[in-house]
Amino acid sequence: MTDLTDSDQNDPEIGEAANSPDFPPPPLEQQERMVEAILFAATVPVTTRDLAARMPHGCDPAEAVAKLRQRYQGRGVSLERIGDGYAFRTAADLGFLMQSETIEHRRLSRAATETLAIIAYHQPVTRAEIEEIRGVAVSRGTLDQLIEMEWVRMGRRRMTPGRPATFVVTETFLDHFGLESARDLPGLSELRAAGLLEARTPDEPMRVPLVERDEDDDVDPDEPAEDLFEDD
Amino acid sequence: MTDLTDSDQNDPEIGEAANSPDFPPPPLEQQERMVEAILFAATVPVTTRDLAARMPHGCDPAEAVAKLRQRYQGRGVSLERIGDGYAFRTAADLGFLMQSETIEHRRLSRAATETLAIIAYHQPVTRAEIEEIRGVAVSRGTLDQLIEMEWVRMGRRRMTPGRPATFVVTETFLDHFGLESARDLPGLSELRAAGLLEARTPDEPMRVPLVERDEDDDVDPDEPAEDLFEDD
Amino acid sequence: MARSVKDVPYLTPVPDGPPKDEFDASAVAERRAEESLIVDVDGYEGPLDLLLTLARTQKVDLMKISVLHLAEQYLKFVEQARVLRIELAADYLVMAAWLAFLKSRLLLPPDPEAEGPSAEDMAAHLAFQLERLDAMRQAAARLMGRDRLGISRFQRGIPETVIRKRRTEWQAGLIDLMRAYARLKTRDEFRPYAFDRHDVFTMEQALERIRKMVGYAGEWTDLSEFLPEGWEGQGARRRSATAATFAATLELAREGRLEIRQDDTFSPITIRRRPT
Repeated sequence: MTDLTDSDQNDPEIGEAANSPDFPPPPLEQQERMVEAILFAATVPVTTRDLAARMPHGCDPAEAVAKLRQRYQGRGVSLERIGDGYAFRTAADLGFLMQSETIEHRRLSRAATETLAIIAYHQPVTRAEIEEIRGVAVSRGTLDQLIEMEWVRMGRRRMTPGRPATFVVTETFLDHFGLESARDLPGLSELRAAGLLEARTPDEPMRVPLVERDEDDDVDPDEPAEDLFEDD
Repeated sequence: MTDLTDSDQNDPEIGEAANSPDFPPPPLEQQERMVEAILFAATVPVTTRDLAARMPHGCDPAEAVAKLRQRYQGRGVSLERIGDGYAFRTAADLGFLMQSETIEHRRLSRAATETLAIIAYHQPVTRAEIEEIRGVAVSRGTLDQLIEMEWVRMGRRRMTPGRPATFVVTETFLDHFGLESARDLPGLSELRAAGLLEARTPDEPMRVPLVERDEDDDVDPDEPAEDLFEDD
Repeated sequence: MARSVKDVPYLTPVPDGPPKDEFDASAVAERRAEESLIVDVDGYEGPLDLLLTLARTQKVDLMKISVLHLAEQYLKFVEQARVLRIELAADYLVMAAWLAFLKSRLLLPPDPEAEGPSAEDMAAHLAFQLERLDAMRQAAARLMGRDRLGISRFQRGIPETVIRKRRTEWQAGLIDLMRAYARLKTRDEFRPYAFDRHDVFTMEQALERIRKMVGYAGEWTDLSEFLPEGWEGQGARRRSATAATFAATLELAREGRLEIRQDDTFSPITIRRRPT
C-alpha cells in the first residue's frame, strides 16, 4: 500500500491565510480568479461589497471585476453588470444556442387524418359537412389541431343561414404533401386504381349519415368540390 | 462580442443559417465561444455529441473544447472532463471562498462510504462481493441511498449462476468527486498492483464466515432488478 | 469514533426477522434494552471490522500480522463479552467458531491426508481480507477527501434555461390522406341505397308502378305521363325516373304486355297496352 495522504487538500497558501489582516492581499491575478469563481457559482448577481466581504482582506474586487470583464470581452459569456451586482451571462448573440430542439415524430390520429382528407377534397367545407361525411361529430380539438399545425385554416363564411365558417387547406399543407394545389389530390378513380377503395371490410358497420346530403347541392357555386370525384 | 446593440436579435449570420448544411461551419473561434456559452449555461456535463447537436452544422466541438480547456487553464473556473461530458467547475483551490454556496451534504454513514468505495474500485461488483469484502451483509438502505444520490447504478447482470446484478458508479459520482473517469480513482493502480482489487473468491472452508440475512438469499435471476431494493 | 445505532446497521436489532422464541412483551423489552446496550458498547461493523481493529493493536504491517495471535485476541474478546453477559450478534459467534477452528489447525502439525486448503492458506486469506478491507477504508476516506462538487468545486449558480423546444413533426403522407378519404368514400359507396332513394328511381320501382298503370293505357301514351309524382320536374330525379320507367317498359314489352313506339329520333316515346 503506498502512501495515500493529503494529495487533495486545498492550497494552504491561498486558503488558510485568506481572511487574516496580517497577510498582504493576494496578487490581482489571484483576485481576478476569485471573482471569477464567486460570480460563476453565485446564484444571484454579486455586488463588489459582497465580493469584498468574501475575499481575503485587502482585496480590490472592483479592480478585479474590471479586469475580468475585459478578459471576457467578446467571449461566449460576458460579465455583465446587473443592478448593483455582477453576473456572467451568455453572450447575447449566442442566445440561439440556448434552445435545444427535439423533434418528435407523431402520427396523426385517424379522426384528424379523415377530417384533413375531407377538408382537402371538399374545401371549402363546413364543420357540419365534415360531420356528415365522416358520420360522426368532429371534435373541436381535431380542427384546432389541424389549424395549429397550419395545415387547415378558416375560409370564407358560407352564405347560408347561420353563415357557417368553412375550412380550407393551407399552403403549408400543400407543401407538406408535395401538392401544387388541392386539385392535384388524386381522384376517386385513381384511388380505386391504387386499390385503395377495395379496402373496406364487409363487416364494417355502415354508418347512417347525420345530416341530409341535399343541403350541399346549393352551396358554393364557384368550387363544387365533388366535381373532382365524378369519375363514374 | 463588442457590439451588443441588437442584443435580443440573434445574429443572422450565426443564428439563422445555423443548421443548414448549405452553409460552411463558423470559424473555430466562434465555435469556441459557442461551446463556452453552452457549457457555462449548463449545470450538468454536456457531451460533445450534445454540443454538436446544438451547434451549427459542421462544427467540431471536440476541437473547440480542447482549445477552450487550454484557455481556462489556471483560471478561477476550469473546464473539466467528466465521463463523456464536459462542464465548468470552480477551481478546487478556491473552495474556501464559497461558504455561502456550500451545500449541506447529508453525512454518509461509514457503511455507505465503504460500499461506495468498493463499488468504485471493484466495479462492476455484485452485492455478494461487496459483502465478502466488508465482511458484513449490505443493508438495502445503504445501496438505496447511493442509488438515490445517483452515485451508483445497476450495471449488467453477471453471467454466473443466479445472474446477480452488478453495481457501477455513475457520471454524477465522477462529477461529484472531480474524476474524469473511474480509471482516475486515486491509488487505483497501486491497489491493483498489490492484488487487492482481484476478484478472489476463496473456496468454502477458507472463506471467512458471513452470516447472510434471510432477505438476501436467492435473488430470483428473472426478477426485475428493482426488486433487490424492495423492503420485505 | 462514536457511532450511533443508525450507523451500524448490522448490529441494529433486526425487527423484521422471525423471533427465535416466544417472548412476552416485557421480555422483549428487556431483550431490546440489552441489544441496544451491545450496539452502544462496541459499535463494530461486523466481525471483520472487529478483527481489523484488533489487528491494529499488533502494530505491525497487516501483511505480517500473526493470525494465530489475532484469533486468540478475538476469542478473548468474545469470552469477555460472555462474562459481561453481552449477547453478541450471531455472526460474531460464527466467526469465533471459525477462528477457534483455524487456531487449532494452526497449532496442530499439518495433516498430510487432509483435503482442502491448509491452515496457512486460510490464515493468509484472512490476512488478505483484512488488508483489502483496510485498503477500501482508506480509499473511501480519500474519496471523501477529494475536491467534491458542492464542497470545494461548484457548478454554475445561475444556469441558463435551455429552452427545450419540442417540435412535433407530424407524419402523414399523401397516401395516409388518400387512404383516409378512400375509407370514407368506400363507406359512401354503400350509402346510395340509403340516400339515393331521394334521387334514384329504380327499375324495380318503375316496374311495379307500370304494371299497375299499364292496364289503363289503351291508347298510345307518352312515357313521361308514367313518371311518378314528384319526379316529373327537371334534373337528376327526372332523368333517373325516366330511365327507370323506360327500362321497365322494355321489360314489359319483352313480356308481351305492352308496345313501345318512337316516331323519330329524339321524339317522345309512347307506350300502350298490348291489344289482346
